[in-house]
Amino acid sequence: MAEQEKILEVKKLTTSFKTERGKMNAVQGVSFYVNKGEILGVVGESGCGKSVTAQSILRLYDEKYLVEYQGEILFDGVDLLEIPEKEMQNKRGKDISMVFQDALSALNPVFTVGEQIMEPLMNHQHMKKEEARKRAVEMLRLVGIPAPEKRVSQYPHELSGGMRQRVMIAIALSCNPRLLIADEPTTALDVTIQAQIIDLIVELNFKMHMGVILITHDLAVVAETCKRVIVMYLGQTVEEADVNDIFDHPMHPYTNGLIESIPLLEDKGVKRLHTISGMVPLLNQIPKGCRFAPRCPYATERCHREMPEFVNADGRHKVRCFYPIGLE
Amino acid sequence: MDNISAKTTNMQEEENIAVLKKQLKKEQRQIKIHKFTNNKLAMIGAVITIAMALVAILAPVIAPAGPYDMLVSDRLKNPSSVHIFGTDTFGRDLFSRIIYGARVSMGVGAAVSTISLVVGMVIGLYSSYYKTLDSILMRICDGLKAIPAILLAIAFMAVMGTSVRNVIISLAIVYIPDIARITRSSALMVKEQMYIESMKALGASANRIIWFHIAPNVLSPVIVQTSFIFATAIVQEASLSFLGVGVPVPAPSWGNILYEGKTVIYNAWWMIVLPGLSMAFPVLGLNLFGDGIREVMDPMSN
Amino acid sequence: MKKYVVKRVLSLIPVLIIVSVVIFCLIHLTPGDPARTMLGDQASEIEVENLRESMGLNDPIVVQYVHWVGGIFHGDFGTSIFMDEPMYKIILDHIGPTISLTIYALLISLIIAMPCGIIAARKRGKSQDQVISVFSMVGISVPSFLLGMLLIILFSVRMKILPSAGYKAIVDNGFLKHIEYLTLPAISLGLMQAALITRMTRSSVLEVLGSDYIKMAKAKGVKDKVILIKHALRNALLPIITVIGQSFIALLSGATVVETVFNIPGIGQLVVNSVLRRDYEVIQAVVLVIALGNVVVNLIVDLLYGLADPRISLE
Amino acid sequence: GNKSVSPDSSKDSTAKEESSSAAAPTEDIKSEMHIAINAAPATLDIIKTGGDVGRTIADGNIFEGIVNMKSDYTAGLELAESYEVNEDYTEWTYKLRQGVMFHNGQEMKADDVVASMNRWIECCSNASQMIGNSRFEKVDDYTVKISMEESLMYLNELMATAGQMPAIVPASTIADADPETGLLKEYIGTGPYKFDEWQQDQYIKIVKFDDYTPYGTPGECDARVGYKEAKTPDVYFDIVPDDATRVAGIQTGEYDFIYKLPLDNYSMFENNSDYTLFNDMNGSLGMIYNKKQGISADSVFRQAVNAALDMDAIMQSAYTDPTFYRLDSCYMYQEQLEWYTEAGKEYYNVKDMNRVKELLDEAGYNGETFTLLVSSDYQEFYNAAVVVENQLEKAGIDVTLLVCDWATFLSYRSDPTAFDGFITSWSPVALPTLMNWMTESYPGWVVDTKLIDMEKELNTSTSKEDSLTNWEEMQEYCWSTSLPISKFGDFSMCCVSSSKINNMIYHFGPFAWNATVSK
Amino acid sequence: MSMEVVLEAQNIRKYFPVKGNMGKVVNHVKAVDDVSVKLYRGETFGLVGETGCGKSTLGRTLMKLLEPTAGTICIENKDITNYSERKMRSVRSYIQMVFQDPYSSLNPRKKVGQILEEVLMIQKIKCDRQKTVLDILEKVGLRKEHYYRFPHEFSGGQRQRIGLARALILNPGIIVCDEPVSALDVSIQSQIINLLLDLQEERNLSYLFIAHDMSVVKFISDRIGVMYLGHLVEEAETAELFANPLHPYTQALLSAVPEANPHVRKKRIVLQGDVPSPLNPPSGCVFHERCPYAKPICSQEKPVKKEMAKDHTVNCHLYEK
Ligand SMILES: Nc1ncnc2c1ncn2[C@@H]1O[C@H](COP(=O)(O)OP(=O)(O)OP(=O)(O)O)[C@@H](O)[C@H]1O
Ligand SMILES: Nc1ncnc2c1ncn2[C@@H]1O[C@H](COP(=O)(O)OP(=O)(O)OP(=O)(O)O)[C@@H](O)[C@H]1O
Ligand SMILES: [Mg+2]
Ligand SMILES: [Mg+2]
Repeated sequence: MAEQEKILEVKKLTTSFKTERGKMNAVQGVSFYVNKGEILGVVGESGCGKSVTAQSILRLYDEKYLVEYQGEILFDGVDLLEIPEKEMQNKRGKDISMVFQDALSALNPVFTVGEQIMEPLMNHQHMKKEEARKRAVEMLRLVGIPAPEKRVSQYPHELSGGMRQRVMIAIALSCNPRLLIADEPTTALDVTIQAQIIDLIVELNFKMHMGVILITHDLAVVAETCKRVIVMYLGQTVEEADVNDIFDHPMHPYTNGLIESIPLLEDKGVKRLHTISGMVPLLNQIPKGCRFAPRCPYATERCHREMPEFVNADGRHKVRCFYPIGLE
Repeated sequence: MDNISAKTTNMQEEENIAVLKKQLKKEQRQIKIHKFTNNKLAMIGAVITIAMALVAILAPVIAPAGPYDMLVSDRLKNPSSVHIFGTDTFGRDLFSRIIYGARVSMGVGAAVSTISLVVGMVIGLYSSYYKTLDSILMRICDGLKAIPAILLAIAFMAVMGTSVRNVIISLAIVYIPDIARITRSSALMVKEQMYIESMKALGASANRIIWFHIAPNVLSPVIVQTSFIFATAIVQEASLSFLGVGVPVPAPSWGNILYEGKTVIYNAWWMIVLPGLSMAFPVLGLNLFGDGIREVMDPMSN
Repeated sequence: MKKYVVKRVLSLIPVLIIVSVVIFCLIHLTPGDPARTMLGDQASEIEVENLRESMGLNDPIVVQYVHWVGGIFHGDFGTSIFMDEPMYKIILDHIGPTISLTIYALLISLIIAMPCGIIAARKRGKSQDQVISVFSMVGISVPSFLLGMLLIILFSVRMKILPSAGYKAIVDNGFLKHIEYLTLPAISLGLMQAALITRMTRSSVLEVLGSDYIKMAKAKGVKDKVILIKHALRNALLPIITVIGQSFIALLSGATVVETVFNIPGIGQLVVNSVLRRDYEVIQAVVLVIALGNVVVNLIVDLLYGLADPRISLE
Repeated sequence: GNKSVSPDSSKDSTAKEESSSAAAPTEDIKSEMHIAINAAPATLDIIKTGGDVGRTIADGNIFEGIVNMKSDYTAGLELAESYEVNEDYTEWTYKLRQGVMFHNGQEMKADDVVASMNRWIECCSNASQMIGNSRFEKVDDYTVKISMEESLMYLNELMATAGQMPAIVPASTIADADPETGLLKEYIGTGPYKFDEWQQDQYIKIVKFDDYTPYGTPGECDARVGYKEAKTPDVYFDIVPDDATRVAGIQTGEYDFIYKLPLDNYSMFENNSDYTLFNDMNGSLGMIYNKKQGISADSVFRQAVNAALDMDAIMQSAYTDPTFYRLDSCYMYQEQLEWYTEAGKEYYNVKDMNRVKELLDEAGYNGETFTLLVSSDYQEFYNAAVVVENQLEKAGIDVTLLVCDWATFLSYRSDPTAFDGFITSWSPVALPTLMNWMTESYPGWVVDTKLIDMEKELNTSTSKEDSLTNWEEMQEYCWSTSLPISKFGDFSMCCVSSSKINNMIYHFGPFAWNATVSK
Repeated sequence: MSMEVVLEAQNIRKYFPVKGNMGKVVNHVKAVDDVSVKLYRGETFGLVGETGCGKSTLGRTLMKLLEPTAGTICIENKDITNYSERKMRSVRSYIQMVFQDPYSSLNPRKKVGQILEEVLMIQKIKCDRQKTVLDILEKVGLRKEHYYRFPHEFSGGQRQRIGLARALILNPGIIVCDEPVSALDVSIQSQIINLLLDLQEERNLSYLFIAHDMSVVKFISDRIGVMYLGHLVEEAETAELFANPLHPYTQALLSAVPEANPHVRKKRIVLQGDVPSPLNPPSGCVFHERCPYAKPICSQEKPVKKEMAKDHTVNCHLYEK
């Protein structure tokens, strides 16, 4: 495979929230990249900073009052953290767009879904109202919403959870972005629609060379769609590899635990599911050494003392662990 | 053996939790204090408000002269070292009158705004929650708002004699609908939120939902409206007093000082500017303080 | 919705009945009566008594009330002994200036308040916010009569660019003259309302700025200004509409002080004058008209709620 | 030019017109005059109701009487050509001017006069008290007469200066008066102006009456009596209740004349050639005691109150500066030379606290509350009341100030249980007994039979000398013993006109006729 | 498992009015159309189906958060259909709900601790409230230190767990779980499912479990109902359903389940045609337009419920006897 063009490269991104309890680094030193036309899967513990990373890429948090960004986010070689807000506005929704995790609260309750889809169209593609409306209906149909002509004029609270999520997807895809950040786009969807949406994303990704960051908990979706996966734990990337490698021989103990926890359709007679023991530490009580050490079955004294680097372990397989599984 | 260890771990756990609770409480306290003290404007607001209240309470101590001491031949003297705020149309010391006036004016402002805040919120919240009540209460408010305050005040005066109470009641009646409406408008919106539905699912009583979940979410527009009422009540008090239906007269109030000043606006600026300023102070203080409360209550701000 | 409107309009009837009873009681509680004020200082007690008798003021209150209500059913809203005109004309004559003034003042206040409120919310805590806040607080605490007088001194007496007082009806004097005479009063009313609306806008916009959908709009690449005006303001509209409605009502039922200072023959003056000279029938009629106005304005406001926030249904 | 009419030069108000022909409307004369008044009159039926403002608008402009007041408070003939009276002043006969037209086109005849005068006698309490049951009768179309049981030497003065004006209106309008209220529905008189329009709360407009025939010598008009000519066709009386607004309006040129200048603003217009100031003694201010009930029914207590008062402070608080008031114990005006007397002067403005104490002890005062009623509608009264309260409190009398609006004031005032004293003013009259507080029925209620007898004697006396000595005695008695009121002093009212107004006759207010406004 | 019915709903319908321009009702969304369900004590009833088919609406209606347009609801043999809001309150501690949308169902002004403690207060449960709350936080995989945080400071998954904690804290008898684990990573998801199972065992709880993840549903449910466009089209015991799906929609659904194995590519049954709208449902069988086996009768007649095997019912014309 020829070396591909990187559409996005995140280098040592740190996002810290200013909270009542002081600064909290929700994301610390995360680095990864997305190639043109590639689907990158992001998985990780709930609360590990996936959504924050995603939103940091778009600089959605209020920099005056809420957060502080550090590091570099190179989009087409341009550092998004450096450019002025005006330029950023131009990129959002047009070059990079995003599907939010929480579909109800992310849709504006007082506008119809149609108006919300039309807005970026009229904004970025300078469409006329009529044209935009047609396109909105088309988008709704594309994401599998029945009777889209009627649904365009409904309000978010009148739709079911899955429909709202699809509206979000429709908004994100409406301007044919070059990079799509999808934060759990299919959680509220039934499997048939999920399949349809994933197919849609794959298709666009294929046809238009759209880069995709797919954040999800559904490892099955990752397995089906992504080429490369990164695994996050407590604000850091802990593993990065091709999808087959991750599933076949995960190196990080956390990834390993994750994969073992998947309930399988074929499982018979299992009474309990596998879990990773222990709990994620608080952001302001992060351990000094390896962040996973307190929960790691293989942790040594070194792990508790020192923070491992995120390094290439095996070919394109990167991992943040002193003792990667299967490499001893 | 096993039993004992279970017991000890249990005890230990209890202890741990107790320690944790304490720790959390302490942290919480610190956060609150920090949040408030860090909010400089709110602090300034609080200081101004408290200072004004002190001025009112300590009027007899602060004022250099009695509010009624008059020397008519000294009327309308410029501010000077003898009368730092000058004298009024009766030759009374304006500074003393303004200080004593703080009692009546801030009293009326505070009473009217508190009464209309409380009653208005009750009406607004309940009518937003119950539709039948809504159509009744809101129509009553429409009716109330149509009745002129002077008429109310004159009628009350006839029944209960002259007193500050009349002014307070008649103004409160006029302002209650305002608060009720503003409360209702926000409450109608809040009521449709999912979290209200989720409270219902938990079996929360209507009263609890109304007071613990809707009310805190509608406070910020209500605070704005209330501070507005505070200011207008002070002025209105004067116009009613002037008709003889308010504060028994020679008693000083900022409003009636202003009214007296109105006729001499061309030749005695101090009669207008100084009471006007003294009115602006508590309004400013209250507003800043209200803003501060809003900030402290707003979970998103820090 | 049609049903709702009809229901609301019907609810007028009990409102008017209750208001009429209350106002009737209030009026008769107040000392003084129209006969005495009409005849003035010099009149003898006998003459006052005669006039009271012939005006029916000595009848029991219930009889007077029934008489008055009976009159209404025959289209007779009573007569004023002070004004030799049919009641509807008295009210129409006074309501015209008030409506003009109200609309003008509200326009002024909206033009000032909306941008100021939004800017203040956006620049929360910054100097712009503080300047606007201080101005609006001063605006709230300066009584409108004072502001009015200062405006007169400045613009009429000193600069001589606007008339100091009076009212010119549109029909007789044309639109320009009409507006010219209303400008200063509208400003002095408008500034006060503007102060309130600014504060209200600021605080309600702040309430919604933290929402996810604002973030979402940002992610769509919507410009800052558009986010504020379209997304935030739209969601913060309810309290703002309400204050505007309340201001409208307050102004309609009498910007008494400003009307007096600028000598505008509006409802406020009519109410106060009628109350002061105990012109019973006029008070009753005007209060009923104001109640009617309140119900209508609030109906419109309530309908606007539904438009502003589709989740709200009042039916 | 700057013209200040001071009290002692009040004769100046007899404006001498330079040349009547020059004043005919020319290009440089406006067709409108705007006079800003401070309140709307209740009605223009000034026969039925009294009141300054109504008089200013209607008296002389719209309505005329058989006689009217001259600047020295005496009566001059207006619609009557001449009159005759018998020796004991019981029968008066008036010869009317012929060819006087009403505004509705009818000619004024004796029937109209009889109807108007008799209506007046019934409406006006002064008149009905002094005239009793007698009524005017028609002798022929141009002659009327009245015969009375008791002599009434001052009938002309009564007609000219009573609080309500004996205006002559067509008999038909009287017949058409509102059956309920008895008020005239149409304002039809014989004056140089006719009523045109009343825009509620805006203005009252009167316009020139073309068929008016002036009487007297051109150029000579003494207050209301004399040669009148409507030189400005349209006169607006703008109703401007707010003092400051009137002041601003005269400065901006909105109004040509403003009625009742707030005294504190006087200095703004002084020495300014753009304005003409009018400052005329206008009435007397005082406190009227409730003699029927309560603590002030005791005349000794009243004496105590009176002794505590410092009239100068009271008058200054009400009228700001000695330019606008004067201290004088005489109930009548200094200008009314014939009635002027200093009798009882020593009881005026004593402010002797020892005396107060003595009197209070004598009256057995025990800390009862003295309720002082005042209306907030008149700033001066209110100011005076505040000072009175202050002084009485200092003198050890417990005072409650009862401030209320005018309507409430009127109704409380007529209730003897509601107050002990109230503050009011009264205008100069041609005859002492015309002062309203002298009448038995007027609030305060004169109950002293001796005083009542003295009044009667004065009213029915048939010689000037008798009545003057009567009067002197009476005033002495009032001050020293009866004390129905405490007079504080005389005050003036200020008005301002723009100097563009020429030939304005001013006497208790502006008269529109003969005046012109240059552009 | 006992066969005691704790919740029974019969012929539930819930229609939402659709308003036209002038606020006139122009149509109805038949979100739930004639659905009957039974829930036994100690069992988990899984509810799956296409998005927008009315699962949440059914759940909310059973909770009486929405007034049913028609039908009856019985809890513990008490007919609560016509209970007033006040009377419902006593029932509420027995039946709880986890909302699909976690963030918007939490009051943004209340800290997590307050939110949870309030629940105890509402139901007047006397205990060391704070301790109970701290315990439950830990149970759902949050930390005790989260007690004083606002909802917006949490990640999506954490919020979902707060919602779950709120339902669990009262020890209810029935919980309606509307996608309780959809936002959780598999490890936490396993933890939560284990917790739910433990509680069920301990307290004989009943769950109405709405989810999209077939493997989760399969794992946790005793019986499963499949909904399509407001109708319950198939209902069977878990093993039976997976082994022998009868309704063509169920078959399509199962075939679409993705595998967490990058090497396997399954063959899916791709449904033809547009998803119909509940605004305007097709006549006859609501699925006929997309059904690969549609017969003429399907577009004319509504199929009725038929029991094909023990406790396995289906609404489909294919299975005429
Ligand atoms: N506004 C905020 N203030 C403070 N902390 C925050 C804020 N938003 C998120 N966090 C914290 O940042 C961390 C990462 O959150 P994030 O939403 O990125 O998690 P996530 O990986 O998306 O999890 P999930 O899969 O549950 O959505 C969490 O621990 C959360 O508590
Ligand atoms: N308030 C409402 N007004 C109008 N229609 C509504 C309302 N709430 C829900 N609906 C409609 O009811 C139908 C069922 O919605 P529901 O939320 O129950 O679906 P669901 O099965 O939970 O879907 P999902 O799995 O996507 O959450 C949808 O078509 C939706 O548009
Ligand atoms: Mg997330
Ligand atoms: Mg749902």
